[in-house]
Amino acid sequence: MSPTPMLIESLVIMLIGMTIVFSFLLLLVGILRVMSWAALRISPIAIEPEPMPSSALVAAGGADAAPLAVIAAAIARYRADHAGSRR
Amino acid sequence: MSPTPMLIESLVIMLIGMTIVFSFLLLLVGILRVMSWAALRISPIAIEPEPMPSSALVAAGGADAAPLAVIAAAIARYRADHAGSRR
Amino acid sequence: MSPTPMLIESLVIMLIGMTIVFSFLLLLVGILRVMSWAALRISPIAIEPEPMPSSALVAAGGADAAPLAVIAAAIARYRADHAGSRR
Amino acid sequence: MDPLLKLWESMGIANMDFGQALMMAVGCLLIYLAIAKKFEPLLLVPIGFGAFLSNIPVADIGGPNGMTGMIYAVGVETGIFPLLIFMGVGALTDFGALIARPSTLLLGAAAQFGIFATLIGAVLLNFVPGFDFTLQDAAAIAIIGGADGPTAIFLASRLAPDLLGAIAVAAYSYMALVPIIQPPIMRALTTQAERRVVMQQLRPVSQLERILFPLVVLLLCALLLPSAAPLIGMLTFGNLLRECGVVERLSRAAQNEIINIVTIMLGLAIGSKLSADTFLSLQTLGILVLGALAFSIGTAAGVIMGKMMHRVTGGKVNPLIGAAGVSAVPMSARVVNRVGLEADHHNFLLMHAMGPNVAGVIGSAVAAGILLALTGN
Amino acid sequence: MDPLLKLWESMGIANMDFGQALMMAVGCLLIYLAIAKKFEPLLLVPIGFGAFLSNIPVADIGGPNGMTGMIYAVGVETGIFPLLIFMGVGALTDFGALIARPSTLLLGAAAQFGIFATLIGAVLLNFVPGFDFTLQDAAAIAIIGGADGPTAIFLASRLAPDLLGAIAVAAYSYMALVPIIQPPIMRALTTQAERRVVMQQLRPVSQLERILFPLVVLLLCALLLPSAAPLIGMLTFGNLLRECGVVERLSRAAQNEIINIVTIMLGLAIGSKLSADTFLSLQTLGILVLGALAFSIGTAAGVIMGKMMHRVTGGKVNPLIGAAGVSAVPMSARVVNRVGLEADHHNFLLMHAMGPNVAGVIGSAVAAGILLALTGN
Amino acid sequence: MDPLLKLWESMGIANMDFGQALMMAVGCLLIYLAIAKKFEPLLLVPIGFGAFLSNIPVADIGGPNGMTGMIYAVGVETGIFPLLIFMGVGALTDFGALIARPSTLLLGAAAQFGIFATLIGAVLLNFVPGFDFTLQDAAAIAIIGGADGPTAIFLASRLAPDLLGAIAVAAYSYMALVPIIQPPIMRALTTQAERRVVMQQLRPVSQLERILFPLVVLLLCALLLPSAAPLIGMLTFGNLLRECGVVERLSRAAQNEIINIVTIMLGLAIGSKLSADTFLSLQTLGILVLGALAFSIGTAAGVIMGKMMHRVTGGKVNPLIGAAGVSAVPMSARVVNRVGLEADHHNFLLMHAMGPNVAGVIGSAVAAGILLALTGN
Ligand code: NA
Ligand code: NA
Ligand code: NA
Repeated sequence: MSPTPMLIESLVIMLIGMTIVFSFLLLLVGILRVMSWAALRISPIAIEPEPMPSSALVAAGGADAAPLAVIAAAIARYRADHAGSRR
Repeated sequence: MSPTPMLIESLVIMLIGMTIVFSFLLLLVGILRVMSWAALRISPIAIEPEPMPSSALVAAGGADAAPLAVIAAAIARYRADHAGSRR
Repeated sequence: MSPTPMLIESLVIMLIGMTIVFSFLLLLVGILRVMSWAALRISPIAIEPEPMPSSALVAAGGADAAPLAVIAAAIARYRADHAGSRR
Repeated sequence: MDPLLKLWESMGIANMDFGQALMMAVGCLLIYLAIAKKFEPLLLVPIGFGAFLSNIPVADIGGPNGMTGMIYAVGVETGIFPLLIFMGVGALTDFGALIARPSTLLLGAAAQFGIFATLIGAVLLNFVPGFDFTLQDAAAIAIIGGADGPTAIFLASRLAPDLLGAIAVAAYSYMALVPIIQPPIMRALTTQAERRVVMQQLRPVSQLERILFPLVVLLLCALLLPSAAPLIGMLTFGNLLRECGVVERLSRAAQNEIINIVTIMLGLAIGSKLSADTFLSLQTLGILVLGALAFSIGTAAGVIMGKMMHRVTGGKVNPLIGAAGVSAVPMSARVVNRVGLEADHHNFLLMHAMGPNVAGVIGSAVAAGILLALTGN
Repeated sequence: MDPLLKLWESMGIANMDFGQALMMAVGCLLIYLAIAKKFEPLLLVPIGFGAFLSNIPVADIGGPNGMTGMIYAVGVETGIFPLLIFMGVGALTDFGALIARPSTLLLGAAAQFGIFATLIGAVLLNFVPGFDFTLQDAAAIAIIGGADGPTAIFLASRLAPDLLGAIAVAAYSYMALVPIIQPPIMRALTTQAERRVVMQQLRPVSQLERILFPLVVLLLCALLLPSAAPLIGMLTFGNLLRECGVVERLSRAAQNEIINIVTIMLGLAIGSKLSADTFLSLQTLGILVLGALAFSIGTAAGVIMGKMMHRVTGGKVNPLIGAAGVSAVPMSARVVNRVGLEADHHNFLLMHAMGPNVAGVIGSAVAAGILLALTGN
Repeated sequence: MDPLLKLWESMGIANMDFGQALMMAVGCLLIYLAIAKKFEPLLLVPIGFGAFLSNIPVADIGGPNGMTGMIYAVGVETGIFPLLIFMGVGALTDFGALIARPSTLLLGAAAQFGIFATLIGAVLLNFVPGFDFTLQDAAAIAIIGGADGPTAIFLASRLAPDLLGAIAVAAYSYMALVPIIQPPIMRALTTQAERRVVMQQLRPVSQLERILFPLVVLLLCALLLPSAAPLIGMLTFGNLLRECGVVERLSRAAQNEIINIVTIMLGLAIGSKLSADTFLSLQTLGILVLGALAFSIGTAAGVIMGKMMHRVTGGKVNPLIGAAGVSAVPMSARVVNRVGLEADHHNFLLMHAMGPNVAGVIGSAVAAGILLALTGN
């Protein structure tokens, strides 16, 4: 394909693409709200009621080894620290 | 195949099948008896002489997550509990 | 191939083979010396300065289960024992 | 506009047919049963999810170039996945109770009657208009009565791949329903006195016996029924890894890494066989009915054999343990224990039911071998 | 002498061309960056080593009969490896912050602008002599802006396998450079007051919500954008395993065994695509420039959307968290936290940045689906 | 009756030939040696079981559609399995002792004489009627002298797949017999005074050296001997994962999950090559004799080189450590230690023998590369 029509096509893709991404995620926002509303009606008391404050978690940092595991670990640790009274 | 001869064939399979299953397992009963007799002659004192009484194991229950692992775990726990004096 | 020329060929392979093996590993000896010299200039204080004496390690023995793991385990244990003061 | 049309044509809602929507709902139902009702979640969560994924329109994830379709081709069509799971089952299973009391093998044998009776049942269904099972189909359906997931999947993948999805779902569902299906049958067929029988303690079993056991079983299988050799072979291999005491690493790998990884893959792959045209049919209904029949008949046959052993041994055997012969390890052994406790609060039958329970695993692998030898091509 | 000649002809130095030597150096450079600079070592150590191995002369390890070449064919060409990694990502990711505040999905949406702007950029590069990207190439390059390794690899393997090596290297390198690329952009686009905004604590999330979340996301994807279904499907499958609470074994397998094993294999396989003729070209330079552009634009778009949400909510949203929308989990969330702490030493934004961060993962999977639907054949 | 006949024809006893029965017995013997005599059980239990399974009549488990046959095709024919094991070996091996004293590489070089002497031996056997080894066969047999399982399997699968079963069995058996084969040779070739030499403590090794080591070894291999690159490449890759300190997850996967899973599969697959027609032959007897020869000559060559280094260094080197050059990690290092302790109860040579021991692994991978380059096609 020659560059110019390709440029037009890519502009169209950008337009459509961003529209779809936003529509999709906006729709998801709505659906998640409905889902949460329904879920909390079905099982009103949260099973894992940890509040997630802006807190000490950060010290965990250290940009390294297992990026994804870090979140998991940090949250797990956080839950463990704060869950004692409940579980 | 039309249903009727198939029915006859399946009846035959049932007959043969149950016969084989029973023969196979009956033979296995005999062979296991011989095997145990021989094994106990070769190494007369059982290496893992835990008796398996009808006991406390059951509390372990709770029909869940890893069905097969449960047996393994239950037995392992049982052995661990009762093995202290020997190992 | 008939045995005799094959014998000659295998003798040649032996000659070349042992020459290459020795050349390769001799070269490696030299390169490793240079590498170590350079590495110790770059990071002069060894990060893991455990001396490796001819010591108690041996009791670990018992020619079994996981041959390769044994070295790993033995060395790990050794390091663990001797590293307390440093790490 | 061209790309917009292209996009619309690529959308799910523009392409979804009713069957796909229904199958996605079936997938969700399986996930629901697995999570909320604890229906064999290790298999039914991946199967349900696989069904959902494979029925997404356009994506064709279950097709020959889709992910679950490719996993199916590599792992299920070849039979490798169920065999690896069976190896894990062997590595997780303690056959001690069976070695200590080999006669319980007969209970495991009797319970296989459920399989062969269901075979007849499936063939009889052909007289009903709308059903047209081949003998292979009937054999694959019958194996549900073995109450043993990997065996059912292995046999179905060999004899009736199209029915694999429905058969796997039925097998695992009924295994989960064992605590509901079995007790009434057990109570109906036994007297209160029989259910109260306290059994003798099992003798200890030496390590040598434990090591020889898998080899002996495999040898017998090799001599008499080679068609069962892949199944029995992997079961006994796993068990040998477990018991030989010198390959702890491998035993752990079989019990954990391998069985877990393969379970995920197997579940997704089975999901790819849950398509509307094969699952949403009268056949599936027939399979579900026959599956319930199979479990019930197997349970009854086991209990009746238990009653016979009760008589022959002069009352030493509690007939309830016969119900554990259907396998469904360890669910049915727990059911036996529970029903036993109802009759006598101090009578723990769990260890005694373990013998017939693991005997049932061997029994249905043997039955699978017979069906394969007699109906396979 | 014959064997000596045969040996000489089989030697590396007798066969090495300049490109191979350079690519082996590139492999070493990647390993150096991974180890010394902690550039995403989990991927870049295997990729770098794979590049070294695959460029060894004579051995042809990256060829169709070589090890890394075969692993590529089995795992990357089929798309299975990136999908399995995505399953692991799902099993490792806690979507709680997103469920608690769904509006952060919009930040994840805005940041995908980096992808589509880069698409234009790649097409524009074609006006420069020496560049000749197809639309598929451009789309595969654009996805670097998604800042999400498995998604980039999956899309590149579908649309532009030849560029896969360069794209994977660029994607992981820029993900590692997020702490350097993002802060100046974030500071330039926000005021001190905006950066000081303290956000409200997140509400607790129930287990039911956590279980429904993956199913809801997948359902929406199935209905609207089936081309994203493999990616979204495996992500949500992993997450369901994690959250459903009844398949602990499988969840651990997805989070550990599977993701670790596949990461090793995937890295080696990608290395096989780092050959001199495709990597040592003007194209790669273009890809690297475009990648930096993509990350920068994505960050800016996220922050600007953050500013809009700041205004609309009357100052409740700290615009910095928009930068986390590019994903690069969890690096960019940490960067947000750090920049936030610069402005106010008591303002921890990490948990708040987690929402847009994981939203970015979904966002770029959606974007990948769109690119696949519109440019794939 | 038709089905009865069909069943009888499908029975093992109706189809078993004498060779199969004998090979099943061989399988049992291997399992016995592995369990009772601790003969490398991690490999010999699966190999023995695989041999048993693959020789079950009718089932054809070792055939192209059988389980072990398919595993062989996927994992051994492609060379992937031995390479993955070698990666695990690299991840499990500490090369520190070698880095601290590189001169011990010469001991590892000398011990490879066992390989090349055996090559001559195998060719000489062709003068005995009944033997007809090709040069490829001879090379594959010779590698037994490398005392290194994965290397032997890799080379045999390339050069002489038919002999693979016998070669693997011989290699692992003799590795298990090292404590019996080596001591008499070591005692015969050394004086009591030599055996009493106390060696100097090894210097500490920095992490940087540990990280550079695998890269340096691979670079040299790439330049000089690319045919050894797959083996050396995976060994050094595993070692880099271990030492680089930033990919702990991957290092653990290589040391545990991958090596364990692959060991099970590899063992079963090798078993599929233990069929009567190839194993129950004069050739196998020849291979066993040559294997013993290979180990003995390798040991002697190592010890003699040790004596030379003893002299050159003015008595600083204990010649016994030369015996560890055959590799057989870590068995031969332990044997050295034991023989050393016999001479002086306070002289622990284990750490000193580790250098030549791991040097032997590299040495035989190099030798394998040479054989592949000179005899492969
Ligand atoms: Na059963
Ligand atoms: Na993203
Ligand atoms: Na060696």
